[in-house]
Amino acid sequence: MNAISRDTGAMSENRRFIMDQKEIINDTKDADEPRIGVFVCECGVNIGGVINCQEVADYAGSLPNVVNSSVNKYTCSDSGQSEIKQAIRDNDLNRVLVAACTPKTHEPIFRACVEEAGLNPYLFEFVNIREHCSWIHMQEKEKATRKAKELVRMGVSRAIQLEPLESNEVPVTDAALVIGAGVAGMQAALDIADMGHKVYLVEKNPSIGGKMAQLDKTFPTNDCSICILGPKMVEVARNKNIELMTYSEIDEVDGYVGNFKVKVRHKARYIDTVSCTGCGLCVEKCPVEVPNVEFNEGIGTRKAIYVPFPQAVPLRALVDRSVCIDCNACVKACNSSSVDMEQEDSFSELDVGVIVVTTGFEVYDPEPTHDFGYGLYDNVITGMELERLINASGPTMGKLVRPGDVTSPKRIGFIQCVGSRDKNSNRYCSSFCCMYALKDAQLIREKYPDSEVYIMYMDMRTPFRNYEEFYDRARDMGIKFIRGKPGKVTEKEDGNLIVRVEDTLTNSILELDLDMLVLSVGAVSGDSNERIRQILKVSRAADGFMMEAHPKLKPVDTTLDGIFIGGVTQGPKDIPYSVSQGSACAARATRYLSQGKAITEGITVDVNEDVCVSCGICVPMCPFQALSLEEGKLNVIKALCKGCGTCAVACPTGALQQNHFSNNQLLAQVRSVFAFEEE
Amino acid sequence: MKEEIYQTFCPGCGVGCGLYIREDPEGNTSVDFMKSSPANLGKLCRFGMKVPYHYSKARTMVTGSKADIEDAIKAAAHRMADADSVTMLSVGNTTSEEHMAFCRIAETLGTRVDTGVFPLPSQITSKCGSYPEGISLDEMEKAKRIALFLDPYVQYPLIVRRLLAAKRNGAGIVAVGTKELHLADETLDIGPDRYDELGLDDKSLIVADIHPNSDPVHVKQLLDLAGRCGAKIHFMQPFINSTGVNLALKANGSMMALAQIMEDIEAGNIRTLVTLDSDPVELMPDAAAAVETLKKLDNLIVISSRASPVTELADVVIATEPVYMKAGTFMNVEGRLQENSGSGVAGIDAMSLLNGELGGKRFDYQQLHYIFMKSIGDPGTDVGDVTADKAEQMECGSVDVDNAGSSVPEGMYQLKYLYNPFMWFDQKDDNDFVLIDRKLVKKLGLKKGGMVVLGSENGKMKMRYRVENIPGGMIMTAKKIPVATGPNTIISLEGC
Amino acid sequence: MADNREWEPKIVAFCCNWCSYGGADTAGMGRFQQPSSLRVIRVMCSGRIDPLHVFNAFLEGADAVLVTGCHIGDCHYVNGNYKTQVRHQFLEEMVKEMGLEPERLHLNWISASEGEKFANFVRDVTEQIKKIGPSPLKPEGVN
Amino acid sequence: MVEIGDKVLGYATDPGIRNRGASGGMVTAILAAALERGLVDSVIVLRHINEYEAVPVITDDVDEVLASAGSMHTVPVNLAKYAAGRKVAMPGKPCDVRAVFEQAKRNEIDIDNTFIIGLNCGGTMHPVLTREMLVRMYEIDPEDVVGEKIDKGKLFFRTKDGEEKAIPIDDLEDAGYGRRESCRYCDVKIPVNADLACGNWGVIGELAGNATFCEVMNGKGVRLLENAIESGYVQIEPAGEQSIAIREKVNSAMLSLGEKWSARVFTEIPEEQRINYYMEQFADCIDCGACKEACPVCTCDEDSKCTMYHSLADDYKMSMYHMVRLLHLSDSCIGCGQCSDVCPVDIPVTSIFRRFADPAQKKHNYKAGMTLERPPFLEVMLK
Repeated sequence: MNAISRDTGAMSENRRFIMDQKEIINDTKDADEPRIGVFVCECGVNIGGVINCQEVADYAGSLPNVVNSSVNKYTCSDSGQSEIKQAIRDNDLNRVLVAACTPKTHEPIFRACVEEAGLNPYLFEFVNIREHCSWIHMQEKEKATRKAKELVRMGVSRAIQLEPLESNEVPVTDAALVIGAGVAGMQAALDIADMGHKVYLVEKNPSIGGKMAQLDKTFPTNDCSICILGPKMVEVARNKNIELMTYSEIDEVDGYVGNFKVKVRHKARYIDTVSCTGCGLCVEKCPVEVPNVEFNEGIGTRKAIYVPFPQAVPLRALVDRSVCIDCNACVKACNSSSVDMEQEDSFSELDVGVIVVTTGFEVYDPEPTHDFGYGLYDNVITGMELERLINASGPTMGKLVRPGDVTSPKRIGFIQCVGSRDKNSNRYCSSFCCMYALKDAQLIREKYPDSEVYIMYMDMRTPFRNYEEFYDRARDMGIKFIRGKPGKVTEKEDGNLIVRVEDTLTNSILELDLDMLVLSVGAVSGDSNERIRQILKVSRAADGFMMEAHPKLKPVDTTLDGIFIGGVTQGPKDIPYSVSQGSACAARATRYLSQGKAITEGITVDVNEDVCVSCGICVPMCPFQALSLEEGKLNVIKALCKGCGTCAVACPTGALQQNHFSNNQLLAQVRSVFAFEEE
Repeated sequence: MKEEIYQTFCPGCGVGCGLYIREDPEGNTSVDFMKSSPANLGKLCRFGMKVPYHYSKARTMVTGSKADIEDAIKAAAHRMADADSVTMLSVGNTTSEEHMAFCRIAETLGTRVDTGVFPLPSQITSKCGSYPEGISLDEMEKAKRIALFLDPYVQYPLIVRRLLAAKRNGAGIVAVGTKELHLADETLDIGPDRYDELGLDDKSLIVADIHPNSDPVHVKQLLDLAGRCGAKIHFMQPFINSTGVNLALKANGSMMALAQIMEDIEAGNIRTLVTLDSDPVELMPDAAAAVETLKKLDNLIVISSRASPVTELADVVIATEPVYMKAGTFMNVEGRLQENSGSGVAGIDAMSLLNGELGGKRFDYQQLHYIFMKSIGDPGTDVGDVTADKAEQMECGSVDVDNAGSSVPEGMYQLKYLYNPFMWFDQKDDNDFVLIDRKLVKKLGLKKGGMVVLGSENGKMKMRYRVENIPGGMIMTAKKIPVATGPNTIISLEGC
Repeated sequence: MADNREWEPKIVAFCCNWCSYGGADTAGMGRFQQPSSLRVIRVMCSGRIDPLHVFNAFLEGADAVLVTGCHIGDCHYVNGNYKTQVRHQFLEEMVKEMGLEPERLHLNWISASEGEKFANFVRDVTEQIKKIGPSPLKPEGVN
Repeated sequence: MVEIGDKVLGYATDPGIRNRGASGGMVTAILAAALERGLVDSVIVLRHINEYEAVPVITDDVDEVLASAGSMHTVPVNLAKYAAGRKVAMPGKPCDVRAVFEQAKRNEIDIDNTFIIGLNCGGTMHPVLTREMLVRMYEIDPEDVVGEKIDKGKLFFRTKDGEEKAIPIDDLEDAGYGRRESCRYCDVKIPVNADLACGNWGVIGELAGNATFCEVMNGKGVRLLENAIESGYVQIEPAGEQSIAIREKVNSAMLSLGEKWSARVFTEIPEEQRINYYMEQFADCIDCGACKEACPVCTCDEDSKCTMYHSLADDYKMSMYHMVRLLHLSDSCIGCGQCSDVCPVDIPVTSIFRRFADPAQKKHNYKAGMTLERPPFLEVMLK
């Protein structure tokens, strides 16, 4: 009940009353009353050519609390800045207002300037009379001058209300969590670990390696993918600072930069990973055989108990209980009694300071929409299936056969941009499909020189070192390029495919009779990424991938402090780019770990506990989970607050205030837009 | 879960709004609406809404230290018995019964009780066409023309609905010498010499107020006006029971205005002051000066239900229970007798003890209640409209109209208080601004959102201002401000 | 200002730091000339713009109030502008019920690159307001 | 035994309670049983002050609960605020229940610990106006009245000498008496959002006036009723089809009457006049803050956005306080009328609030205070 009441501490109040009577009088000057210095910048002629800056400065001088006002040619210049510092000293200023250009570029400069003169940087106020005045009223000098005065008046009334703010420091737990152990995640984990910090590397699959482990060769050098990745995987497993958690998923993440609490679920493998040696005896005895969807894209088979792939790290078996018939053949076969059918999921609680998300991507699945007959015609396959088909350790031992009749295809076509650059599905370019198609085409031509390979493309995109040369080589190798996206694919009785495509370079309609068709499918973010994204509350970009804090200047940061995204998690990219982003994440993350502390935004919200009634309306408003009700009290986690202030609007009592943009400050600005007509 | 609920009345002004005070087990109090209260239908003004602020409980003290009640009574009796010039003050902010008890003590001492108000409303003659206890507020709604000499919105908000009702019933309302009022059809800034222009007749009503800082000349002018034109006159009064107190005083009241009492203290004519729920520091416009004056007393004895500045200065404080807990009756400005639901008689018992110590007779609540009811001519019944006409009558002939008092030096302004309950009780309020005329804004070159500096012999202070249509040369405020030296202070004004 | 100059409305615009304030900057950089009626107040996010601020602007004498922010989906703070939009629906309805002309309150999404759009917006609103005249809520003697 | 959706007729087993209660004392008995058997810690009841006035008290005393039996039509208080922070059972008119839900959304009330016995409500009257009405319309001395009832559109008063006088409510309301304005156009008559929905509508035959029709709305209702039956306080029997039909008929008759009143109260104000209308309405406001204090959906303390940035020093054409509140309440006003009741200058606050809330709530297909599912204040659309 919100009835008006108070405790009766009346005595002291009365005593104060008697004393106050004398004090109020004659107290027309407050000791810490704002003393504002106003500096009007001419910015050469940019402002001075339109606005009468001296008039503006004189007007500013007549405003309450302004003790000093002057005009500078270039306020941001060295001499302009030293004038500000001098004025602060000479006039004992405790607020500084600069009327010049846009705060978006120059506010940091002046904040630093006043800070050097001993003022809190948040006691600086910027008024934009260039972009918002002189440049947009170039022909109306009088009006522009009048408007500039009013803008300065608004700034002064806001400056009066400014309050010093301190950035907050929070301690950082010296450990990192890397989610996803593909090549980007492995790189990030290794880099952080090598800088001497503890890393938990969590991978949902039974082995690390990610998509790169499935690939046959890598462009543009055509070296064997697993041959270069394998040693790195072993290195990850060996690194003492890395604690590897495979076949594990993130269940919950709480906390904020420096102090994340993470709950990890270790899915039951039904194998004691300590004693298992990965010898494979159990696999031999297992009577159940199912398609190997996990690693071989459904081509070939695996057993119910299986080792993910020969180079898997950790090289341990696991049991697929969904197909297991509980015959216990494996249990009997195992020399080290490592099979444990009673095993259950277990959990770990991790405390980490930073989180790197390298969850990668899913290959676009053309099955549901039957793109180019995929899923209808046996001999239409995806690029990733092709990788497994031509891989020496793949189901066919590297022999290229077509799935329909297990014969060697001679005429092979690639269709580019499947699931990419398509307004109906994904608008973005998946960036690596051109290159892998070129690579696969080359590999086929190398292995089977009698084969014909067609690449049907819209644009061939080959940036970066040696990529264009790689394209040239493909052309030299006799691979045929057709610029055009096929309209129709039909299957003949022999399983061959008729592809109708318009070659837009020659304006001719071609009808190709191909043995096999490879769809160069792109990358999509996928469900498991989305799950992680929601747990972490990272923003989602329009393409479904996670969003970086700034597309250019903060490409691996997120809007959440202490959470970084790298590799394809942020959007499609190739291996070198992913690896460098992994390193970038490591570098960004280690900034916190090595400092041991995190500085958070000074502009945050504060709750006035006397006014807050704990109604909780604000809590769901915060997109960063900075607000929570704990034991009937509102708690603001400053480290999570980004200072958007939207909660302050939801607050019915006004108890929540955004610092530096408080209601008083904004209302002071609103109110000083207007003046008496006579003024 | 034991929650006490008291049916009581707002102490702010004479309307006597009924309300509930809830008191939880920790002693925190809150207001609740008593919708069946006939004076106000459960409606409350800003002061009423904040009434719990008023109930800061007093503590019994002797010379600044906590004492138990018997020692305090003995100390008080000792000081009062030896004193030669005792003045007793009760402005009407307590029950009729406690006031009667206070009068008993005065009798024992051979002195009289002052209400600090001159002239006493009960002494206004019926020749002037008014009831001693004012008219019933329902009747206000029937007047044909109403001349307002106060600002009902700020000063007596609960009559706003009555005035609006009168307006709906066809009344013409004119605001005289106050700020522009939304409910008034016109605002006239005229002096007493032009009051006849108001066009009042015997179907008209004059609404003004009387309080401890009232100007007797002004009151007489209004009475004179009423007498001349035959209009009824209704005086609003601050404090919950000023009407009842005036009635109870018929025999042994004196007619000293508060300012007179303070002057006498200053001059050494009064050496001992005994107050009953009345605080001169709060009541005087210049609180700081009042403190200095009270310090000159030999004895300051305070009987009070609430802590206030005067309890800090007192030699002896005899604390009684808060008003809402008391047993007793209040008579509101329309003569409606209303009774508290509380049963507290600690205040009466303390005064009885004090009277005994002074050699007088002891008494109890029942006796006093009976005597009071009898004195208003209505023994036995506890509720009802009382229209007693037993008040002493005062001659109300013509008064010299004195306009010279408003001579304000060039460049100076007259600061006028819009007295309201917050000011009388010096309670926190958000009236922290002065009202200023639009012309003045231009003249002083004031900036929007800026402040003004008010200056008097007491010093200077900054204040916010609000632009209103008010009489020229005047600054009004509903906030008690330290630069004020009296009910009307001549001040200097500058922008800043 | 009792001269014969054409009456110029006062328009208060709340701009979010990341998009629409940038849009106003871009308008300046592009020298897109505008009427001098606009007074920009910067906030970090359009989600910070409280109906309270809008009311206060009107009561102080604003002839129009503009609420601007990033395009939906582009919010620097995930979904602040979405909240702005929801709040605006209520605000808009209230302004309508109160009898204030709908031209006096606008919500617009303007990105940092849309300088011309910003300038056109200011021009349009100023024209509309000039047609309907000063706000009925403008206090006497204030501009 | 009792199931959600049950419609029963019930009454107190104790003859004393049954007689004193308006309709068989069932509500009183359920409340008493809930308190006695520890289902709740306390009960909100109305303590009678006089025939026209009662004050809500929170009590853990079963006797006080039993003493509160009997319904009053002249106690237009809203009980929701008294339930805050307690494990409590309370009777509730539809507006009480709606306010409880709004408070629950603001964490002020724990809905799981608040047991509400809803009461059908055709409206309440203001005590002082009722006295005046008795004198002027009924020509009865208010002090002589010993009982009241509403039946077939007429308001009955019984005096101590046993006489009964009835006047059609329509006539009373045309003369400015009768139900409070907000009750006249209220659109929830049966408290379907309460745990139990009780009332005398549909009680027919020999039980008429002696039993209560009760619909079990949810699990808490089941617990309340079972608890009362097990403790022997209450007896029930299933309601017959005719009872159910009559109750529905009364309800729809009341609702359509409400719609008529609504059309009468909310006459369209031409757009160009509106701003002046509202400015004029609020011009007499004395800033007492009573409308906020009395508002049962507002959980703010004294300081809140509407008051903090509203200053008497501002010379605005319209009250900032009211503008902020108009917006804040546009999604949560339940139209209970408390604000109008306490306004010292008789501003029709409630109907003004409804003018803003109705279109907003309708547009978002939302009716404040009916369920917990929709969040408050402008969050309505957010997930």
